[in-house]
Amino acid sequence: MSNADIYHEMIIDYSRNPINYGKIEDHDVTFHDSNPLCGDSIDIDMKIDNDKITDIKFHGKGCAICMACSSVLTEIAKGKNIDDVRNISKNDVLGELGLENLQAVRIKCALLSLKVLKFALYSYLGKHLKNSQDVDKLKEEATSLY
Amino acid sequence: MSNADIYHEMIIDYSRNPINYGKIEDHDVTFHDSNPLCGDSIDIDMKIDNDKITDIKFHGKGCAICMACSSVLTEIAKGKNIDDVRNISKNDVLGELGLENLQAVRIKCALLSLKVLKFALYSYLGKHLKNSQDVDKLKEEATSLY
Amino acid sequence: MQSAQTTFENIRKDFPILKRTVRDNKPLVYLDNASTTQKPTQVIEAITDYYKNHNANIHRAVYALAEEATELYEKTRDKVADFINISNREEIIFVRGTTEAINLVAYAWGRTHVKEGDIIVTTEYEHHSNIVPWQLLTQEKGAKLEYIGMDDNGELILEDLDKLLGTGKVKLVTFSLMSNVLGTISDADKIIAKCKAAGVFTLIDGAQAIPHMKVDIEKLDCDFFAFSGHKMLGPTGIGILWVRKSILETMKPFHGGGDMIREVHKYETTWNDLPYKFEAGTPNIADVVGLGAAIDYLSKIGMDNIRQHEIELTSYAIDKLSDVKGLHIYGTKDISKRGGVISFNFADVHPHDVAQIIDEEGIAIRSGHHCAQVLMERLDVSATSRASFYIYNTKEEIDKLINSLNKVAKVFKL
Amino acid sequence: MQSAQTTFENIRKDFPILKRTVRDNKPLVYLDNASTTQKPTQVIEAITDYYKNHNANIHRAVYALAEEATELYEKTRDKVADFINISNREEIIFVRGTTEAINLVAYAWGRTHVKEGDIIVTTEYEHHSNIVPWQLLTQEKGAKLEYIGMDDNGELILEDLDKLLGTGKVKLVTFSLMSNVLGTISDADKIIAKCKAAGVFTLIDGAQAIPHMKVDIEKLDCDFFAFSGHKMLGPTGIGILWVRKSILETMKPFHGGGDMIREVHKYETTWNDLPYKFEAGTPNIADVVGLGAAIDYLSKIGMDNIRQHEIELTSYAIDKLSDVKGLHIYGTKDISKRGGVISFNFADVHPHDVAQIIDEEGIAIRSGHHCAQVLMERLDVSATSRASFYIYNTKEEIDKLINSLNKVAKVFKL
Ligand SMILES: Cc1ncc(COP(=O)(O)O)c(C=O)c1O
Ligand SMILES: Cc1ncc(COP(=O)(O)O)c(C=O)c1O
Repeated sequence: MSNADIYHEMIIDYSRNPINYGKIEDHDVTFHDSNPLCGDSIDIDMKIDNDKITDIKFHGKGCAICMACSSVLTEIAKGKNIDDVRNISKNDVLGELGLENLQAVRIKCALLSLKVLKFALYSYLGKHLKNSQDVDKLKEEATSLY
Repeated sequence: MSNADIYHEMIIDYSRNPINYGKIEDHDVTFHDSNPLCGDSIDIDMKIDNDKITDIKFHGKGCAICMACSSVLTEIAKGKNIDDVRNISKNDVLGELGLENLQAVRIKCALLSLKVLKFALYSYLGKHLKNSQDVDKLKEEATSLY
Repeated sequence: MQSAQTTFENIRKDFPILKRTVRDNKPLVYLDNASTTQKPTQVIEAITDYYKNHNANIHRAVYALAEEATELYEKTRDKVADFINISNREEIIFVRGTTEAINLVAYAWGRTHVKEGDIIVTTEYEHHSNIVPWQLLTQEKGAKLEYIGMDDNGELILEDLDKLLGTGKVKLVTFSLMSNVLGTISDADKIIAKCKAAGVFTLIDGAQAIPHMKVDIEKLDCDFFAFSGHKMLGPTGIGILWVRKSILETMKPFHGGGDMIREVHKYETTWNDLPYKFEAGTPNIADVVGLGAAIDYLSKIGMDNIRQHEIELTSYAIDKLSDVKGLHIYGTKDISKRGGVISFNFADVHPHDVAQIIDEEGIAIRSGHHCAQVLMERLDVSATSRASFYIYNTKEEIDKLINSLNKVAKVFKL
Repeated sequence: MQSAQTTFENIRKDFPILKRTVRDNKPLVYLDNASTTQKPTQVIEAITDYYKNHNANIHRAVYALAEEATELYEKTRDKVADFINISNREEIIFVRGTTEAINLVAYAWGRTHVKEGDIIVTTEYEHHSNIVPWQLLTQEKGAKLEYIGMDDNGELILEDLDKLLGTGKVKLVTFSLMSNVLGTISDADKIIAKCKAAGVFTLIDGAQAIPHMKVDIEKLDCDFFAFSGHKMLGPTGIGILWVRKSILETMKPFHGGGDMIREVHKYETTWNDLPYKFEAGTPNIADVVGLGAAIDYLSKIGMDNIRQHEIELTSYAIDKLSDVKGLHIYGTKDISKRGGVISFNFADVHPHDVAQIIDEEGIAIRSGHHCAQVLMERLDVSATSRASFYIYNTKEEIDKLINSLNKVAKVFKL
């Protein structure tokens, strides 16, 4: 894959018209992170009801890759159970957009929102779950994403 | 001059039997300095009477060059007026031992005692003289010796 | 000195990397010089010659190699002194780069002289390395960090400085002589004059200025000056901190270790003479030698010629870029007030995407916050694209940049 | 891996400087390896290849060169992790050398965790870089610096450690794994076990050990470990600080600037992930790449083979030197407890004079206090002569050293 081929129709569209973009004022959990190297910055808000992500929105600033991946990720997560969302892998996101072979420096753009999502869940579960070991695994996962 | 030629008879003799070696218990001024790079370390004590160096001794640790130069220097200074001693130049010391072309790193061994002598005079004159500008020149000289 | 014309025509062959192709066999067009510059053969060879013929630890040993290595190392100190026009070689401290230089000041000067309630002044267009060390210092000391603002033309608002100096609490004013994002050349003479009148010290971050214009520190009359070798054709890992001697003498040691001591005893230690008091441990000897070669190279071309060359390239680039629809250039267009750094945004396309698409054409520019997030906030953008020029760049390369932007327009359907 | 025998026979041709002659056309006999080592072609070429083909600033840009440079830089981090056997690459911080590494700990860990009345323990045979930073810290904090003494065999007196640990006030015990003057290999396992039992952190100065023997940090189980690239065939200007992650997480940033931040705002800043939080500014990229090549080179020979080679040389040298009338060797003669560093004094001849006279024969040894003045006081000498070996040294070179000492005897009429 030539690096330029990543800019296909879908990516350009999502970057201009991201889905699930915005804030949830009465969220049950919110998390923010940024990419120290390029300045991309993402917030994710979620409503969680009965272990189910009933609503999810993101906002922030980022490149086309970042915006498209955030759109795809939130779309995947919406309506799912926490356990399923926990298991979303990077290839679930990258595959949806044909970005499996993205170069290292751009992987961070693509996966920033997944990292934020995992940290958000970590912080939510930390407050609502007994099994702290299980929760820590989530943090490890988030930290080691890229 | 080959570097090894510096080890002539006189240097070896002085290094084993330095002259003016020792302390002056009732000195009028004393000063200590060392060479941070090699650890050579010299103290000079002086008796000064009526602007004249009536006695001078040195002690410390150093290589043959350092010991020989300290011997020669104290010999030159002894009995002289302060003004004459102030004017002792590095070549007065180096010339006496045929060391004019000493390599840079050893120059510091050769001139450590001259530096100490100049600082000693500086500290003595600082207490006994009015013209502080004149004294500062001495400090400058000592500092810039090598 | 050769005529400037021939000089610049022949320069490219001194830079081996410029023969490289990248991606799909595209010739490299390197336009990220504000980040780091490429190295001429002369610099690379100075380093290899050092390792192949003279390598030894310096200052302490009496054998031949050590003597040679010490001489090579100390000769660069003289070259630096000459290059920035200062008369006292003891005022020059070798460090890793601008970042270490500024941190050294913040620790070894700041921790002694800055007290609760004092103010340190920096500017809105500083690099993080001239902001974060002062945040750390002022937070530790209960002092305050304040900013000289920037107007919409990308120039500093000196009234802000006047107001701050008026408080009587300012200890240090620190600013970059050239912004790494906008290319703005600060009005150093005015800033320093104001600070001198108020009895306030000045630190200049010269990382961007030194490689691109003649800098005369004696004339500037600031108190601290920092720059990096790798942005001026020199190797990575070496930079310079210059400090006025009368101030250097009031500074505590920073790193403790070999070479910076006079005598070490178990419970107390005395310090070596300047500048060695601030050069603890085995220094980066080979890269000091390499920096010496970089200074020789630049001096041979002449800093005024370099500035002239960059003015031509920059004017040309600003003209061409201004013609690109939807492209916005930040900062002043008055070429006498800026260096060869151009930050821009292209319609609604994120700078990363711009950079990535034109990288396919072999063109290397930077995108992002350029370690200047405070400035990004001021400009109300999250990032910019940045092209920056040096002695080996050509108008043809700028044409290629412009062409590649057409591809961006096509991909993003602008 | 080739057999050790052939390896060491072929090694010399990898080191261009060994073809040099010095002074009156004498072949260079380089025996100052404890100070710095020579560099093989492989290391020199890694650096030139970096500058000729890949040079760019790292981590931030998306273009091809930046991608390559970042990969080369980060690959060395993996090589280091592998070389010292630690599993977490985030624990490895690139610094200038051992001196900066130890100072970083003294500032970023010490300034936070050491309080009035606390004790830091070092040893009588430390290099200045493992004494002075702790003097500065303890003086600033009103804490105390104490010493583990050394016996006449050149070994640490561990009862001193027991006594100090017994106070319950010790915060850190720091010691070199191999003395740069005596070559003594510290009994790290015992020291660390005692400290662990007392809940006290340990820092190892590995500057002399790492180049000469296999070091397994996971097995050692210390908390901090520091070493320099230039003493292990690598370039000047690069070194490593390893810190256990759980401790690294409690450390404040040291230098502020680019790359170590997450988000910078005008009045507050958040920090980047480990290890970048401690790598502010443009790092010494080329020399990191060079260090990677040095590690490859050493690994190919095998650290155990290197140790074996040095044991042979050192035994041989100790035997020969012991036969020289009036020559006194410091430290243990038990070869299993020492590396290839031999300090000696020759009758009443000052070490500088020894070094200078044999330099005329092309032989490079060190004379002086070796940045270990506390040890010099302990030995009650002002200086020693020191010969130290590495992979390229031969028995013939040791014979030359012995012969040259005859000349010293003649000049000084011994
Ligand atoms: C034991 C020991 N520690 C520390 C150092 C200091 O290393 P560097 O000068 O590379 O910072 C050295 C070498 O000089 C050493 O031998
Ligand atoms: C204006 C300015 N200041 C400081 C720096 C930091 O320099 P270095 O990364 O070499 O320490 C840079 C470059 O990155 C810069 O452009």
